[in-house]
Amino acid sequence: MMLYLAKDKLDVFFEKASEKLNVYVPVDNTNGSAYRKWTPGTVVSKGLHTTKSAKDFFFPQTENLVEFKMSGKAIEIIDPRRETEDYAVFGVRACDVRSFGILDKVFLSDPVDTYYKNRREHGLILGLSCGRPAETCFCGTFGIDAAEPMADVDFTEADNGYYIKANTEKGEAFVASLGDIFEDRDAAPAEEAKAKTREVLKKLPLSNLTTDGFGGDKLDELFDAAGWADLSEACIGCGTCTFVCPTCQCYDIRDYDTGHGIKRFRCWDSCMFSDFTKMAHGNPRLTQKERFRQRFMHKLVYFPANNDGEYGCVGCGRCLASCPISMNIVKVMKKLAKEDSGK
Amino acid sequence: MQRIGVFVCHCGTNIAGTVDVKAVAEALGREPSVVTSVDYQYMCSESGQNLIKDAIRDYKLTGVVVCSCSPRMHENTFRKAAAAAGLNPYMVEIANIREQCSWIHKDVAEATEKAIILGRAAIAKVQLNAPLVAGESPVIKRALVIGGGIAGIQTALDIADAGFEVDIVEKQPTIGGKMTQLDKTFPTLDCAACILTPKMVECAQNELINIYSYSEVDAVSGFVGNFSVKIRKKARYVDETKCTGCGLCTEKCPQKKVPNEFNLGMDNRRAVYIPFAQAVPKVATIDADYCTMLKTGKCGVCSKVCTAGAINYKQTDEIVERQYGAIVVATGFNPIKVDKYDEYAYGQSKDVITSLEFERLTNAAGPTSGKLLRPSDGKHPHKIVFIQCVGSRCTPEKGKSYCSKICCMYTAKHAMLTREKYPDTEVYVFYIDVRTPGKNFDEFYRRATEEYGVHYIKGMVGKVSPKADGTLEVQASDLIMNEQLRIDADLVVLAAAIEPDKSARPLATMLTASMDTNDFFTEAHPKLRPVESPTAGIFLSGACQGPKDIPETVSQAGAAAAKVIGLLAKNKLTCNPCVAHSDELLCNGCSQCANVCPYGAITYIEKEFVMPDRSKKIRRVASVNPAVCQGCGACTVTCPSGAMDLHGFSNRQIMAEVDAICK
Amino acid sequence: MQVNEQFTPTIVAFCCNWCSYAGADLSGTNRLQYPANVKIIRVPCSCRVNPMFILRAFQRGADGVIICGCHPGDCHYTTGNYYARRRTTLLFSMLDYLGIERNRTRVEWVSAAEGAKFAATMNDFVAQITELGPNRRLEDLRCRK
Amino acid sequence: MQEVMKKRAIELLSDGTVAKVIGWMPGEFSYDMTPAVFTTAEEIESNFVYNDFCGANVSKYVMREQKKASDAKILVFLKPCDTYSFNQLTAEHKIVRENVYVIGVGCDGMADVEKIKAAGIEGITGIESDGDKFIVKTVYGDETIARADALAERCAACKSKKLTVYDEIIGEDGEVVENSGRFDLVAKLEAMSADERFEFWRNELSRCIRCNACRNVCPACTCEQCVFDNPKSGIDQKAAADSFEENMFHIIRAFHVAGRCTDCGECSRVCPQHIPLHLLNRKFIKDINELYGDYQAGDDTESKHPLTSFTYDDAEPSVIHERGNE
Repeated sequence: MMLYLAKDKLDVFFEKASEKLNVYVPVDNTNGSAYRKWTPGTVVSKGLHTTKSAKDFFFPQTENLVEFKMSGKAIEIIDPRRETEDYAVFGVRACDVRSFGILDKVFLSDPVDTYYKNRREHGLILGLSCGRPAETCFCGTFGIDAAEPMADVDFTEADNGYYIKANTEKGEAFVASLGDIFEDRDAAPAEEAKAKTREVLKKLPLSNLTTDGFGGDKLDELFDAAGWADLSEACIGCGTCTFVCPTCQCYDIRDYDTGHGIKRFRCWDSCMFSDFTKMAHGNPRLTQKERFRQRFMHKLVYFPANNDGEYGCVGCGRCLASCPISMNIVKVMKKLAKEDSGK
Repeated sequence: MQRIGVFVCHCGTNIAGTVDVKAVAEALGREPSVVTSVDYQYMCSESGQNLIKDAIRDYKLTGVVVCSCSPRMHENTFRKAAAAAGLNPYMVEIANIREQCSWIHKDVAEATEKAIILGRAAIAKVQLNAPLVAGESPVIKRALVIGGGIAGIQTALDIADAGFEVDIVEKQPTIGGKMTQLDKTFPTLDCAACILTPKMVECAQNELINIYSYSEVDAVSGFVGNFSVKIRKKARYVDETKCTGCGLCTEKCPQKKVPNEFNLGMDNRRAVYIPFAQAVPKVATIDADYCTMLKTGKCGVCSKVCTAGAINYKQTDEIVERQYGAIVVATGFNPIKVDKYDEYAYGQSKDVITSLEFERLTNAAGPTSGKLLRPSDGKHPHKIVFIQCVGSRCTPEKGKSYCSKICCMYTAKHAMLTREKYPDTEVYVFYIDVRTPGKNFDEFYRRATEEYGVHYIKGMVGKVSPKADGTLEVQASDLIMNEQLRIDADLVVLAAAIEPDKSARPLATMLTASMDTNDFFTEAHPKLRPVESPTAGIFLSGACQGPKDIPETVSQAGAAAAKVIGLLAKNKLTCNPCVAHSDELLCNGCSQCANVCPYGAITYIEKEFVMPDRSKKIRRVASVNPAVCQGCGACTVTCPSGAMDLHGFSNRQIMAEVDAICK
Repeated sequence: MQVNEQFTPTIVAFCCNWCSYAGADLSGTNRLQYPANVKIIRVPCSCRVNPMFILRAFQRGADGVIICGCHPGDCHYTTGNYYARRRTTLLFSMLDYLGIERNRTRVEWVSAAEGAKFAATMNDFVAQITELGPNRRLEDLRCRK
Repeated sequence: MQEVMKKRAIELLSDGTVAKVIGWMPGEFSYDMTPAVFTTAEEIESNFVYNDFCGANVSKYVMREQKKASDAKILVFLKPCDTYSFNQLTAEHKIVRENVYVIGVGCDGMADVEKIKAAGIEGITGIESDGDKFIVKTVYGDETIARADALAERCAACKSKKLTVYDEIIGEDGEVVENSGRFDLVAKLEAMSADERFEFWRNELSRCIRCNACRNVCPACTCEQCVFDNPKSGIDQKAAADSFEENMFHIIRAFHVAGRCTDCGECSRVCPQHIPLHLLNRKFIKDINELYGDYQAGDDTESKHPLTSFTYDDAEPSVIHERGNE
């Protein structure tokens, strides 16, 4: 038996939940979708993905860290952090759910990033299993089951409603707190839906992609691979792939002079940018080839090397869909793997 | 970290009367990097400047902010003071808290607050100032005088007298200008020609003076010390070098019906002509608009009679390009057209004339050989009415808002001469005010009324109506007697307002010299720099700057010459260091900046650079010639990458000012 | 938006050194008043005004920006104001297109002799901006006090 | 057409006319072509592709290749709209024309997979062109879409099918398209109230993530270092930390390319957030055409663009304040 919520009750669910915390849902916009705070009347997107990933919730694109207020020659230091309210994010797909675990490995390991931790602790993830994955999806490559997001609470669409499963204590408490809006139903339709999804996943063009040839121990072979030059040839050095990526976690810290003080903020940075890691003497990565290589080496080699073999990619496919010149991690993996096997 | 000193000037009570200068000094003293902030009575005074100099030494200042009058007034003073104390003069910024603060605000709190903000903006700017070193450019030791009237002649003579070459460009076939048309001059009543023609001859004879008559300025480029001017020598169809000025052609020319502009169209001349007997150069000119030979190819009389063989029907305009260190504008004036004043019936009756026409009617070389005769019937007029301020001191729709300055005096002269020569003639002068501020001027006017019995009537003429009997009925009001008058006059003379010559406006554009709303050239300072244009190297002589009589014109002409001599006496000029410069590492060589540069100061060079991947590559980058650049900044905005920036007004400096003002 | 009765706008005036700055000085010499919230920045020529400066002013809290230069044809540098005229026209049009109140910006040609025009222009512009109310569409919230 | 192009490329490489070829190579799917530089006949034989999804404007890659140390002659295939960019780059001395062999490729518009996806077609495994329609194979079954409906936005309002620069042509050269309708959306926005326009642009620009794709792909953005990347410029921004910065970046970028933008539409094509950035550039183009006379950047390599020229009787800035909708 599973908890079930009829589709027409979804708004009731959001309304009830909104009484306890802020609820964010994916909402359609021009040719895409993005998370918005739910208010009565909000229409939830039916799309597969939000254009940007859900990482903003814990690691926003810009965030003030500290402020300095100047008055003449006097300087006052202000901590801009406010009490974070509890919130829930609805509609997170399995790939994005996995990405939070990857981000946790970066931000919650010592030294703990308190800004991230604060947001993480107040957030509740409501996963949504995929029904119609896209050709760009390759989450299976990283062992992710698109049918089982494994969020705090998972929603599976079936039988004109949602089957609900809490995976964590936090999730259970949340479900329990909403009381009687769910009904108990036989879980069979949910399992059927998941099975159907898994069938589709097998048919996807990238279903055969594997991480063979990559991993923490492949640094020497891959770093000097010949393929990088051709792969990076067309790269225009924008930050699209990094900014839509659910796992990219690099940031820059900058000071903004407001005229009467300084706001020190951090913002996402991209290893694809020519000024990334630029130091007094210049940039250690001289050309786009090195910058391009860095991004993929990080995801496929350095990250697993430092994190028990876990890759820094979840196969969400966003970068495949949005790269201006259609270069992406899949093309990189295939070309390098081919090169490797050709040796 | 900069060490900035702030100096707040009281300017007596000019600033301190409305701005709490102590509060300003105190507030600015609290700004970051300000190490001293004081106020003082007169910063521009010697002791004020010493205060700045001492502070530069005592506090080891790296920047100075003076809160005082407009930088247009004393920026140089304070820069020099800083330089004297060993600080780069371009590390000084002025906050204009007089013209743009204390003088326009009444509320002390408001003005004080504004003065503090303006001070902060100057501090913000000076923080980003960089020491600048002025370059040098050579001076071409030749001057150009545009206009060959009495102003241009006097300026040219004075410059030549100091040993410098001068070229005069005159659009008429002869130099001499308006003064050649005058009969007598006030207040001494000496003959205009008698005092002018010797000067004209002197010009012709002076080896250092070169006259381009019947010529116009076509284009001007360059800058102070190094102007390049294209002069168009209009085709006069007479070879100047051959013509002896015998005048035979002008007698034999069969085309006799050409209105004679020298006599304002009151008689005719031939198609080939010499404007008047004393013309300089005394060379004939063929008027292409009337010459039968040039129009139809059939005639050639002048060519046949010319023994010198000077006639050349195939002559074309010739462009001469010459370089000059300084340019003097002496384009003079013209009386306005009075046709539009219907009430004065100028267009309706031949006996309504302008003062300049009157001048010709009394001139021995004029159409009547100096006999005062009515243009309509050639009879002697017995009653003459002079009307003052025709088009002067008017509403803008009607005429000129200014006083034309010379009319009161020449009308007194006309009235007096008439009464002297023709005691049987009654003379009436209608005026708004009689203005006689000049040496012996008021005495002159009083002689007219007291000795010569000229009837001066304060009041304006309402209407002049030609009557059937040939007289002109003048209706007017006498404001003093408070009565309406009707006078049947034989002749009415209008004192038309004067305006700058029409050629002045396009010339100003070529010279990039500014003009006022009336098209008079603007002086660099109305009191302290009256003969200089704000554009360096351009000087003003005579009525092109404003209405002037002859004595005033001549003294201003001399003053302009003195300024030119001062400039030409220098071998080198210090350049303005506030010029554009290109950051070669940022420049991508797109050429947009060169496209907007009005001086052609930007060129491109091929230069080898180390690329980000450490390879070497030759790149095309912009390079600014600092001696040619005048610092307008057009290029800086055109440059998308910000490679092009302006010393003294950099992007960062201006944004710092914006920030300081807006915060 | 409710217009605050007490609202005194911040106004930045970019004035070219040769005409409009001198015109502003003349306005002072003649003691012609205009509100103290107009602050003048001296630039060599109206063509020195980069659109970045205008946006920067709005970012930092200006409510109106006015650019004053020599009358067309009178530019000290011959052609500067012609370029300024095109640039500002296109920039203002773009701001308008983005829905930013078009009347927050203005270009006025003021000669060195037009002290009275300078004062009148400033009085008029201040009145116009006061009526428009504070700039909210093109400000940077971080710069707010 | 692809085969003709390949043949010519191989010929020109083989006879030494050129040493490099700029074109496109296939991707993972049937719609994700990547611009590529080829140096051997074998590469071209196996990897050169040209089809309905080669929308990327490769003119800027010519500049990039010429920046490299080698001065080897390059063959580039340019679609009509790419030729305008190529000319503009040549005019600005970014391309040495003599070192390039241009083959103009006639074009009837490129397809955009975003349009196909927006039509609700998911899980695309293959696309086949079939006359005036595409047959799209998906994991969920076959679908068809009319070619017109799959055409990229910019191609639907194509300004010109004319090849403005070429050494030879493959396919058909076309004409400048009169009444392309490319300003219709701009006019529609102009007709809105200021509040509506503000709302529209806030909604669009607020999505900007400052990935710089629009800038980096733009053939008019050729600065050595962008002002927004240069800490010395005083206006550098890494992220749109405030809505002002979104406005600032896009206004200044559009202004910097005003008069030089050929309206190739790459900015909107690459925007991952689907912001209609071309509407900013087109606004400038429309204004320029209306105020200063028709001007098409990249028509030739000689003329001064409208922001570096003027006439004595240009419109006063007050025209903005005086016209229609506030």
